[in-house]
This record gives sequence, structure tokens and C-alpha cells, in this order.
Amino acid sequence: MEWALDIDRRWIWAIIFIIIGAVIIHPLGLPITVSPDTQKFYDTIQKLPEGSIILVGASYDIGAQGEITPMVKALAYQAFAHNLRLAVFDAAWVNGPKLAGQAIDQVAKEMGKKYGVDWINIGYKPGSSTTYQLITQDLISAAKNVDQTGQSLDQFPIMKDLPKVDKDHVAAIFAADIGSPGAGDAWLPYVSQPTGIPLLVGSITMSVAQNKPYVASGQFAAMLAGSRGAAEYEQLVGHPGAAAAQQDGQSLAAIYVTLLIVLANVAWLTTRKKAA
Amino acid sequence: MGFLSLLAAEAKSPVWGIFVPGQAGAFIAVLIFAILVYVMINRARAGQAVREIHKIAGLEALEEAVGRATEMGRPVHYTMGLPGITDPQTIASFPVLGHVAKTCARYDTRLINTVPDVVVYAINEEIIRQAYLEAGRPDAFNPDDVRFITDWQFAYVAGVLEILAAEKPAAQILFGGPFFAEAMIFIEAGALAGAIQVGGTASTSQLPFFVAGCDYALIGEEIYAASAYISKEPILTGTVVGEDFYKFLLFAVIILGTLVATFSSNNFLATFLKS
Amino acid sequence: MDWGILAGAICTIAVWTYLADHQNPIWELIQHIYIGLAYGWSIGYYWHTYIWPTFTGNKDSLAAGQWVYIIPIIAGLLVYTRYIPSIAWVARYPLSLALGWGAGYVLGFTPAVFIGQLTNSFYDLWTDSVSGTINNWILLLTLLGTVMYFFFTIRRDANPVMKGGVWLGRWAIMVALGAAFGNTVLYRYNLFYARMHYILGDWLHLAGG
Amino acid sequence: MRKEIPMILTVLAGLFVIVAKYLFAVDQLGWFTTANRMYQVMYAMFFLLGVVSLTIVHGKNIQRRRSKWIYSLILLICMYGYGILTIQQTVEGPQANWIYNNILNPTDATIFALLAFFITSAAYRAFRVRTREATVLMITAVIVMLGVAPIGDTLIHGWNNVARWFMDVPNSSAMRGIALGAYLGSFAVALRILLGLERAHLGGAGQ
Repeated sequence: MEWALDIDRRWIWAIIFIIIGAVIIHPLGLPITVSPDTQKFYDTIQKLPEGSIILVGASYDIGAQGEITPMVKALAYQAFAHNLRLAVFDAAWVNGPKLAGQAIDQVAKEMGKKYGVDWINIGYKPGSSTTYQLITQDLISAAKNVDQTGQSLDQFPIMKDLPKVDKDHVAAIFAADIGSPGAGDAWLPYVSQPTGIPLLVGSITMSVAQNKPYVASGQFAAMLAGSRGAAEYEQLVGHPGAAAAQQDGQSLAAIYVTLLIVLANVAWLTTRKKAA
Repeated sequence: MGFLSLLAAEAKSPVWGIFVPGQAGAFIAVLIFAILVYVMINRARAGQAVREIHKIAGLEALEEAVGRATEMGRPVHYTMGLPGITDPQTIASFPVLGHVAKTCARYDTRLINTVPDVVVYAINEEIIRQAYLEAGRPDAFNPDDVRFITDWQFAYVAGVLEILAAEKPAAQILFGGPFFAEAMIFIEAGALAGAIQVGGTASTSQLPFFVAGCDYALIGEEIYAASAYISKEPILTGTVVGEDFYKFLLFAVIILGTLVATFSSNNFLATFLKS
Repeated sequence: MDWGILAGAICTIAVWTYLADHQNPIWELIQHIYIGLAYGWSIGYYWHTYIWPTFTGNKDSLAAGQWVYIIPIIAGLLVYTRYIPSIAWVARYPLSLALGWGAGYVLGFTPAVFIGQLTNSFYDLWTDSVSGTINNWILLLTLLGTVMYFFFTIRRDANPVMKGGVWLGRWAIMVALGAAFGNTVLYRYNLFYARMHYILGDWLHLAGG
Repeated sequence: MRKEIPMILTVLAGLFVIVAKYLFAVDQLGWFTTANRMYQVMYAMFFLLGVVSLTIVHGKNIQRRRSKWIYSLILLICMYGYGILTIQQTVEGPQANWIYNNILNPTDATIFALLAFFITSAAYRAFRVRTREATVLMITAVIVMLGVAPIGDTLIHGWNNVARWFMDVPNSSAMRGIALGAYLGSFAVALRILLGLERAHLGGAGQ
């Protein structure tokens, strides 16, 4: 079995191209069941009164858009269908508001929602923890009164209902979580905990395990557990999209990596026995 | 909507007190912590005996890593991941960087430190310069070996991969954090270069790779004990001892709270702590 | 022909050349272009969404009468003195301020989150359902074990309680790290899937389903 | 002067935040909001440090004609060129946006997605059942992986729930244990800063 230990890793990599390519050309479409966590996420938003504002904390980067953007899109579908309003903001990830803004813009155009009335992109503002805290005291000041493109914020009607991020003006926060700073160490201590606004989290698959204690304690009101959670959410919202398609890739990836681990260890154990 | 917000404003009419409402429990928790740590520091200052920290293999291994690089005549690469000056993990990494830099200066081995954050970059350069000075080798310090790359994660990754490929370090130290996806790429690249790797982070999502990929790994809180462990300074050790006492308290609170939760439907302890 | 998608596809494939050879000129080129663009973008972004409005905006800016901002602006600019060796130490002023401020934030805000985690660890050890009771016992014991694993001043083999706790804690940590690893694998593949979909779907129009 | 004043600034800034956050009377004065605004402006002024550093590093490369200096030149041209373009037409301008969407975004996303390859080869080459701990780590990883992906449930009905139990019970409490420890560690570091015990940032290595 020594051959297995000496394999050039580029063969292992080539197979990744083949299996993921194959599943894109011929999707499997395996059925998925909706988990209680995702159902709770959906129900929480569904229960918000019409017209209320959800702050979209776009704490993510270009690299994570493959998982977070589908969540933001599905959120926009549900929120707009339910006549909720969205405000995009972040103080830690410079690209996040741009990416989330693009996704929401697409859905808004499709559903006839207007920028500045039904949604707004306040953009990224520097300052990290300080700025997260400052928006709970004075949002316009924290944003220096300009949106993503540099236009004055106070000319938009939605901002009249959003002078600051507190319980009276914001019904819920959706925070993307791709690690640190993210939902657990920025949005929770500096925004959600001081104001008492429920924190809904869209976590990348990688962070799900470490976010579980916060879901258990209720500090995260609900959480989308990575791409699987996003796919379940897309199913609930009725717009299956990128996340649903990714599930086939996940299935093959799980099998492939499992087989590799087994092969490598069998090979390692047999050669070790021979050496002994 | 307007009426509702008016009602809400009414409900929040000022209740005078010492603490901001809802913050008393948190304040007391911090206060007890501060007192414990302070008492332990004072004991240490007064020269009284302080408990010792048990052996932490990962920190002992730093010397071994630099030694290996010296034998092979190749540099050491030190990274803090994607640090930020206000992040405790970053702060915990500074003394370790100083220690590694001093060791490198003594062994006359090149230390390459790559940084993706401008503020931390400024600090790191100071720390390394100072370490070389303290080791009596100020001339050996090369400011170009402390490299700012960019604050964009994968631009940083791209830059570091280039440096790793060009410099072929014999030892790689990934300490502090916060670490994100770049950690695994560095560990893989380090393994490819045959480097001895020492890691430590409290960034939980990256810990599996540290445990699986590094020769030595510090898990979570262990990194915060590093500065005390390295310096053997009784005062810093005192803070770690204070922490340990606090953990006993934590233990007691959890067990007490569990007993209350099991035998009573009204958990007054939880209510008190959240007040 | 969508030139944008074509450009994106070329960039995507250029990055993949890294897998064949990690020092090839295509990779070198794309990586430097990318670093330059990444930083260039943030210059324009900061400029229009924060820096310029701080000086000339119609609210909360110098132009709107907030002259007091002169102080933090100068304090912030002091950080650039580090490029002038003779007065480089001046840069420590704003940095020290930032450090103390950050420490204050840690002690001011995270304890409330900490308390929330703590009060959720008061488990009911005798619930109505058998599975709930068993789960709560497991939750409590593994939590205590994990905390014991991080005692620094008590030797791990000091007494049977410590030994048992650390043993349980280490197993629990390994299970948690395994769960984290499994999730991470899937995460990486999801991102790769998105890139492959860009090439096979958006560019070549081969995606089925 | 060079070390004392920074030390005092550190302590004052830290104490101010704590007092303003916890004490009711200070909270009512609204000083914290003012201070936050000022701090934000100061922090924002740091934004050019990166540009300056990159210019110095790569400028030196070009000046001294170091190997691969041509790439440094390309980097600086891209940085300043794109910087000027985005200042001129904002980041949402037509050309600026085109470059972002069709060069920057695909490149960044693809570099990030390279991790799928590294994690696979790492799993193949580094993960061995050397110890019982490593065995547990791997078995859990496989159970969870197959449980999160729909394939597990398709192969064995109910696998999904097994994976969720692992995530919700042992994983959850161990993660909480790690987090509680990390919180305490971070409090201790913050406290050491405010007590003046941690002063590496002032240039001293350790003590």
C-alpha cells in the first residue's frame, strides 16, 4: 500500500475538479429536510410586523460570498414579500456591504422595491467595535451621513425611521458570521446585547460548530447553519437557488474526503505494521 | 408605530442607581475577577510564593523551532494571522514575538514577520527592533524582514505564499490570531517546505488544523498564559493564578446554578446574574 | 459575448495555475494585480464613504461646524510619524490610546455575553424526558471537564477528580474539533463549487438541472 | 515622555470606557457617544498606512531593481491607477465597478476557493490515527460531514439526527468550555494592559 502514501497530491486535486464538475453538469437533486433551527429563523422573520426594519450586518468578505450571498438573497425575498425594510451596514469587513448590496439590489429590482424607501446600503464604516457601538447611539453620525456611494443619507425616507439602532427602530439584526469579527464577538457584545434587539445569524458552515453554544443560550435568536441551512431557508422562502445546488457538491465532497481519510490511514497502518 | 415608540420611551423613564440597568451582574463579575487578579499580583510583588504554571509543551518548542532553523541556516517565519490591535489574541502574541525575536537574535537566525494590519505592523517592528537591541545585536535587525503586505486577507495569503516559496523557512510559528482560513494554507505550505511548525490560537474554527497540522499546538486559553510562562515573571504568573481561582468560582457557580435549576422552577441565581 | 464573464473566467483559471506550479509567472502576475487592485479599491472606498464626508459633509463634519474633529484628525495623522525616524516615537501616542480603548471595550462589553453563556449552563438534571435528562448530564460534565482542561496551576495528574475531568475534557474537545473540521471541509467545497459553477454555468453554459 | 505619556493614555482610555459603560451617572452624560465619535475619526485616519507601506516596500524593490521588480511596478500601477479611478467616479462608477466585479471579485473568490484543495490534501496527508484522540476527532468529522450533507440521510435514514446530536450536545458544551476559558483569558489580558503589565506595544519585548 506504499503507493497510496506517495501519491502526488495533484492527482487528488484533479479528482476534485472531476467530481464537482460532473455534479454541476448532472445534478443529483437529493432531497433535504428542514431542520428546526432554520424553521425558527424563518418563523422569527415571518412574525415581524410589516414595515419594520431589519439591519443586515454584512460582516463578510468576497471569499465567503459563495455561502453568505445566497442567504442574503433569500432573506431579501422573504423580507420584501412580507413588506419589511432592509438596511445594510458593517464596520469590520470592507467588502461586505458592497456584496450584500448587489444581492439585495437584484432581488429589489425583481420585486419592484425602491432604494432609499424599502432598503438602503449604509455601507462599510471604519472603526470596528467602536463603530458597532456608535450605531446604537447615533447611526447618521457613525455613517458620516453618507451611503455606499457617497450620497447624503438624510435625503432617503427610510432613514427617518432609523436614526439609531435600538429596539424602537430596528426589529431584528441579521448578521453574517464568517469568523472574527462576526456575530459572536462584534454584533452580540456591541449591538445586540446592549440594545436587546434579536440577533439572527447567517453562519458559514465552518463556524457552525463554534456558534452552537450561542444558539443554545438564546443569545443568537436563530441561526442558518451554513450552506445546508441556506438551502433549507431557500426552500422555505420558495426561491431555491445557489445554496440548494451546492448540496450535491457537499454530498460528493463528504464521500470523497471520507474515502481519502480511510485510504490514507489503511495505507499508513499497513506500511507501519510491515516496518514493525 | 409612533405611538408604540412613545410607549417604549415611557417605559424606560430613568431609574436612578449606581449601575446602568442590566449591567450590575456583568460589573460584579468583572470586579471579582479584577480583585482576584490584583490580590495575586500583590502577593507576587511582596515576594510571597505563587503557584507555578504547569509545563506547556508548545511554548518549550519555540526554542527547538528556532534551533532547527539555525542548524539548517534558514529563516523563521512568524505570523499572527489577521491581527487587530484591540484583539486580545493579538496582544497575547506580542510577548511571544518578542521572545522568538530575542532567541533568533541570539542564534543569529533570520526572523521574517509578515503582518496584514498596519497598526500591528508598526508595533511588531518596534518589538523586534527592541528584542535585537536587548540581545546585543541591534546591527542584525533588518527592517525589511518585518513585512506589511496588505490588510486584505487573501492578498496577505498571496504575499505570504510568495515569501514562503522564496525564503523556504525551516520553522514557522503561527501564534495568537485571530486566525482565519489563511492558517491552513500556511500550515500546508509550511509542511511542503518541511518546516517545523508551532501554533497556538483561540480561534476555534482553525484549531483542528493547528492540532492536526502543527508539530506543537496550544489550544484556546493556553495562549493567554504564554507571556507569564515565557517571562517567568512572578507578577504575570500572579494574573494566571488569579484566573485559575476565578475558574474555581465559575465551577461553584455552575454547580450551584445547576442544583437550583434541578430543584426549583425559579432560577433566582440566573436572574441575579443578569440583573 | 459577455466580456465581463470572459475576464472573470480568465482570472479564475489564472489563479488555478497555482495548483500546477506555485511559482509560475501567470500566478505571480495575477496576484500582484490583485493586491494592487484590492488596495486601490479601498482608497476610493474610504475616501468617498468616510474621509471626505468628515471634512465636507453636511452633518457631523468639519464643514458643519464640528471643529472639535480637528483633534482626532491630528491624533490619527500622528501615526504617520513612524516613517520619519527621528520622531517615530510620536506614533506611539495614538497607538497607545487605541490599545487602552480596546482593553476598555473588552472589559466593558464582553462580560455581559460571558454571563449569558454562564447562566445558560445551569442545567436541569431531572427533566420530564429521559433523553433530555441524559443530554443535560452530558452537557454539564463535558463542560466542567473542558474548563478543568484549562487549569494552569494544578497538575493534570494531581488527584482523581482532576485526572477524570481533564480526560473527559480532552475527549470532548476532540469531538468538538472533529465537528468543526467536518464542517470546514464542506465549507471549502461549497466555495469551490461556486467557482466551478461560474466557469461551467455562467461562462460555458453547461450546468444541468 | 516617550513611554510614560503613552502608558497614561492607555490607562485613561481604558478606564474611561469601563466607567462610561457601567456607571449610570456617566452613562447619562452622553460622553461615551462623543468619545466614540472622536475615536472613530481617529481610527479612520489610519487608512493610508497600508498604501504608504506598500509604496515604500515596492518602491524600494523597483528602485534597487530587485528580482521580480516588474511585479512591484505592476502592483503600484494597479493600486494608484485603481485608487484614482475609484476616487474619481466612486466605487460604484461604471469602470470601477466593472473591474471590481470581473477582475477583483473572481480572483479573490477563486484564491479563497483554493482551500478546498489544501484541506483535501491536508486530510489525506496529515490526518493519521496516531492516537486515540486523533481517532475520535476523525470519526466525529466523518459522522458530521456525512450528516450535514444530504447524502448521509439518503444512505441511512436518520443519520442527519445523529450528526445534529453530536453538534448540539458534546460539541456545544466543549465549545462553550473553550469559549468561557477564552473570555477569562481576554479579560486577564485587558486587565494586564490597564495595570501597565503588558507593554510590548511600547517597544519592550515581554517585560
